Amino acid sequence: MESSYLIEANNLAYKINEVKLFTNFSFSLKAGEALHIKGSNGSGKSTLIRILCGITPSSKGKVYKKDELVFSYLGHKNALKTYLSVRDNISLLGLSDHEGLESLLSLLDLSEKLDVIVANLSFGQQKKVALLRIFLTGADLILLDEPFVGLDSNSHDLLCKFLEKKLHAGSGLIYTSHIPTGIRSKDITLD
Amino acid sequence: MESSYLIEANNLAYKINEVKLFTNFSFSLKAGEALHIKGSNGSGKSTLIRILCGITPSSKGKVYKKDELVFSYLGHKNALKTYLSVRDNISLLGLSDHEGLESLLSLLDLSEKLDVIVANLSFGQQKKVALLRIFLTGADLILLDEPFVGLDSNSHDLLCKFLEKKLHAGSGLIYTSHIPTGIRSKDITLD
Amino acid sequence: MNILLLLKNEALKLVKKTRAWLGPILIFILIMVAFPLTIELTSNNLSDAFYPVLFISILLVMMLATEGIFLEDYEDGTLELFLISKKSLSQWVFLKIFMHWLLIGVPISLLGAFFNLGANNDLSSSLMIFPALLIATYIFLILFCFGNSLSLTKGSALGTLITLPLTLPILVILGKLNTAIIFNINYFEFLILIFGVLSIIIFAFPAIISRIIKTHLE
Amino acid sequence: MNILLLLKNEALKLVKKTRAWLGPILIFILIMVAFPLTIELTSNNLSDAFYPVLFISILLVMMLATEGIFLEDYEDGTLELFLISKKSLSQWVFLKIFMHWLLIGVPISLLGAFFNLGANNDLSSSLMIFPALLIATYIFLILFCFGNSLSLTKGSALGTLITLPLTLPILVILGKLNTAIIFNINYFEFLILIFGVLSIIIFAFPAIISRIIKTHLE
Amino acid sequence: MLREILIIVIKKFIHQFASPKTYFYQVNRLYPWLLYISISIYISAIIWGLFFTPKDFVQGHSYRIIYFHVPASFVAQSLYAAMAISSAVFLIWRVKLAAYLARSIAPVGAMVTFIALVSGSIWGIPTWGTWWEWDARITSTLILFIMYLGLISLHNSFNNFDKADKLFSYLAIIGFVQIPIIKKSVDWWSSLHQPASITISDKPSIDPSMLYPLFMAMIGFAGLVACIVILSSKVQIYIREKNKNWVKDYV
Ligand code: HEM
Ligand SMILES: Nc1ncnc2c1ncn2[C@@H]1O[C@H](COP(=O)(O)OP(=O)(O)OP(=O)(O)O)[C@@H](O)[C@H]1O
Ligand SMILES: Nc1ncnc2c1ncn2[C@@H]1O[C@H](COP(=O)(O)OP(=O)(O)OP(=O)(O)O)[C@@H](O)[C@H]1O
Ligand SMILES: [Mg+2]
Ligand SMILES: [Mg+2]
Repeated sequence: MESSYLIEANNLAYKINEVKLFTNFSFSLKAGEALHIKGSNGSGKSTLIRILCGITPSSKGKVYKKDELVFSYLGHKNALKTYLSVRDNISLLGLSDHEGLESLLSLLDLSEKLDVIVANLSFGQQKKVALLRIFLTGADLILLDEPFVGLDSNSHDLLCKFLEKKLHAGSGLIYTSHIPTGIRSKDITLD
Repeated sequence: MESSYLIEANNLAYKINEVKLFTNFSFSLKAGEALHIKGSNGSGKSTLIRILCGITPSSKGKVYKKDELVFSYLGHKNALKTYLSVRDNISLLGLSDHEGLESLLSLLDLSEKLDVIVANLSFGQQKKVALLRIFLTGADLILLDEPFVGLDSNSHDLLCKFLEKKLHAGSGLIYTSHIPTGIRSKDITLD
Repeated sequence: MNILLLLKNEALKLVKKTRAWLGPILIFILIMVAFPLTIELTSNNLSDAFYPVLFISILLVMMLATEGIFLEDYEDGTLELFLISKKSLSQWVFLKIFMHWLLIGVPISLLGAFFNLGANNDLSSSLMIFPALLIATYIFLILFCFGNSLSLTKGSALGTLITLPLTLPILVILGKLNTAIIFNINYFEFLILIFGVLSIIIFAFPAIISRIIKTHLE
Repeated sequence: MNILLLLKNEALKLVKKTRAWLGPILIFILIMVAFPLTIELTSNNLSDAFYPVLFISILLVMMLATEGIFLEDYEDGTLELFLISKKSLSQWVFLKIFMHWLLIGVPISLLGAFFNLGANNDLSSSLMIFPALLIATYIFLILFCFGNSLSLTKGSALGTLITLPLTLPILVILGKLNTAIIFNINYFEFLILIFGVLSIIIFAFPAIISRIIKTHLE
Repeated sequence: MLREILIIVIKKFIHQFASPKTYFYQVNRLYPWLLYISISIYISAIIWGLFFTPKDFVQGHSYRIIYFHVPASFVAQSLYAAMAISSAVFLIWRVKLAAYLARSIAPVGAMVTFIALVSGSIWGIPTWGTWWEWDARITSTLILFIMYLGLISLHNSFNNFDKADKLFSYLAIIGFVQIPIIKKSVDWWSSLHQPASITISDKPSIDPSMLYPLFMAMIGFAGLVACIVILSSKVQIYIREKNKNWVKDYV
């Protein structure tokens, strides 16, 4: 049945100025499954994720999503306003009243940084704030582009655990990473 | 003898708004040695490196450098002009006539990207361009803040090899990384 | 609820980024204060030059206020998130422009009317110029947003080049309105004219701008 | 050699970033083209308002040209690299300002003289205003750079607020100079006055600015 | 059912007709005819106008620049209209050819507008005693010129042609508002420039001896400009489709 899939891609291809980046990319993802997109630098992983999100149109092929699929996405850019405090950045998405906020903050070691402006956080802390916002948004499908970049081993493990919990709960996950993650997932490699 | 050291730090401490980030940090580095600064996110690794560079002044303690020490530094920011082409970015440092350029470019898989503006490169490719500029500058001491972030395994190995060659040739190296690198180095951990 | 959150967000971003908010207002004050200094004058000259300077500086300040209005959200990835969230982009554009008008356009219109009082010592003309400025600032904001969306990643020089032809007719109408105020004729005719322009573009342009932004994100 | 590379770099960055280079020039043209339209004119009014508008817009355009002049290098990490390289920061600031003057100040002075020809149809006053504009643009650039360095990370609103009081005396002198040109008296006196101001600040300010920038980087 | 078939047929037809290849070959056949006819019309109009019409009562011989100025001013605006229509066609029906056409009209439009400005300026010296005046029609013509430049630089600043075409089209359509403004500027604002109803001489309407050659000149000029547009569109098609086989074959 079609509808058991969260997302399905058929023969995707992407050209930029008539130069092919990738061709014939197909996959399908059920609830509870994870997909790890691998590939060398510049092979088109980020582009592919953006196509799956519907931001960039593909040159060929189609992406089918389940009806009313709620998904969240974090790319290389954190989408944080560096001149605002962590609190403000969270409330920009209307998440400041979320009940899980407190505990997540202390898990990620950010409790004391709530009123610090993001520009004054360290590289890894900024990434963690961005991830925190993803954690707080309930989504059926999570798309993450190199989420492990800059995280210390502690936060790395936390992120893995969180993602696995989400997978158990029936979300889908698509991510890229150059380093091993420890999440059980289907692999696919762009060359 | 003092002078056999490239760089030496004595009891460095750094406070921000009267909150201690680290205290009593001492080390010394001879030619051919590498120092790996470890620590969790926000522990002050980047701050420390900036203190060693002389950009940020330390709250206490002192950094001694060998006379006429030439050093190069790459932080979390790539110091690339994204609106300029790779070629222009290299020539900004006066390095476009460097004889090693061609071979390094092809090693890093960037030969075809020479006239692409940096904004159109992938995350890892941008990092590689920034590293390329470090490779081209001859320096006695190299300070790198998480240089392995976003690199695929191929480029990771290349970077390691390059750094080891430099160490053999008598340069010093100070770097931070959350992932294992494979470079033989002294470790030091900030908490 | 959703709209309220969007409005609150835009207000928060604008206010916290004083460069974007207080900057244009300060610059406007600077111009209005500085320009009499450049004229060695009888106050007659001064009020002659007042309206051109007022209109031009309003044009400029609105340009400044919208400089990079979409760029920040484009560069830090916020726009992509927004696109994904299935909210209406054109609604967001509308609210963003509206917020800019409220926080920059309105104060500047007030200040403009106030400075008019200073230059011409005439309350009735201030009362007449005020609504015209309110409308004009909104129109300029919309037009510059249009230019900025087109030249999103290519810098505001291009945006200016593009928007310039579109703003001039409005300036011409303002010039007419100025005469109308001075000679106390036809004032409402011109006011209704710019109001008509505004009411056409106020909803049409956000829709167009949102399509343009989508094209950029591709 | 080193200086040449620095100069070349600044020129490259400025020219490639059309927003920073062509933008201010275009905006200047826009103002000078647009302002006659706002006056219902007899050409007499037009030349009355011409000088104030010219000076104000030069002030503004120089402000625009220096907006974020150090911010980009600060944010992308170039400034840190520069600091490490042991080159003289104040030399770099000097060259940067000089390049901005050459690529923006000079064209705008030329255009100003040209528009003066259009508005007043008088070659000799154009020839007189040209050197004054050359000097004034340089002074404004230096002053705005000073303000921008102070408010480096805090946005240009603060920078404007700081610089504003410093620019006013120059504007006043320009106003005097304008009268001097019209009545053909004392012209050289005022020219020498602003030249004197320039020759004091041209080297002093880059040194001050470079110290301020270092403080920001800490 | 029938309607759907009809739509499909029409779409096929449009597609066929709007293929750059068909356009290219059709236009190649048309081009020489258009060129020679326009040249002969324009030249005879000029000969008629310059040598066989009387000197103007007020302006003397200087008015004869009209055979240059008025066609150029008129065509400058018409080209913009054509460009805007092409853009709309592209945005609505995604006809690539329309985007190529719009893009190729822009530089020609800029050129013709420039001619209108220069000829007007030259004409202004003997008549108004100044080569430039900030009057509404002149300024709006200058704006038209800037608009063309803006469109060209907008398109050039993207190396992704798809994006460039879309953005170009949005701007071209919005920018169309200025055409009525230019047209009506003389009526709406008191102005130095000739309003449409009043002629150069003091007579209430233009003298037929001037009108007919002027008319011919306009047609001839328009034809010549159309030829340039055709050339320019061929260049555009070459740039975009140089990887396609038929272009390679043709070259
Ligand atoms: C730079 C200066 C000038 C510019 C930009 C300019 C522009 C224009 C434009 C846009 C038109 C309208 C064409 C149309 O819609 O069909 C026009 C028409 C015309 N212009 Fe000019 N013009 C300039 C100077 C002059 C001068 C100096 C004269 C003569 C004294 C002149 C005489 C005319 C005449 C007779 C027409 C035809 C009017 C009509 O029947 O519509 N123009 N010009
Ligand atoms: N406008 C453009 N012009 C030329 N090349 C482009 C353009 N835009 C993107 N590219 C190329 O397309 C590729 C896009 O790569 P993408 O960002 O998807 O890579 P990635 O697999 O995510 O790499 P990384 O692991 O480094 O993040 C890069 O090789 C880039 O150079
Ligand atoms: N102005 C400031 N106000 C408050 N805290 C600050 C300020 N500037 C820096 N900090 C804090 O100082 C620390 C600096 O961390 P630094 O960037 O050196 O960390 P790091 O070890 O490099 O971390 P990462 O591994 O994430 O890169 C952070 O905890 C940050 O929150
Ligand atoms: Mg990527
Ligand atoms: Mg760090």
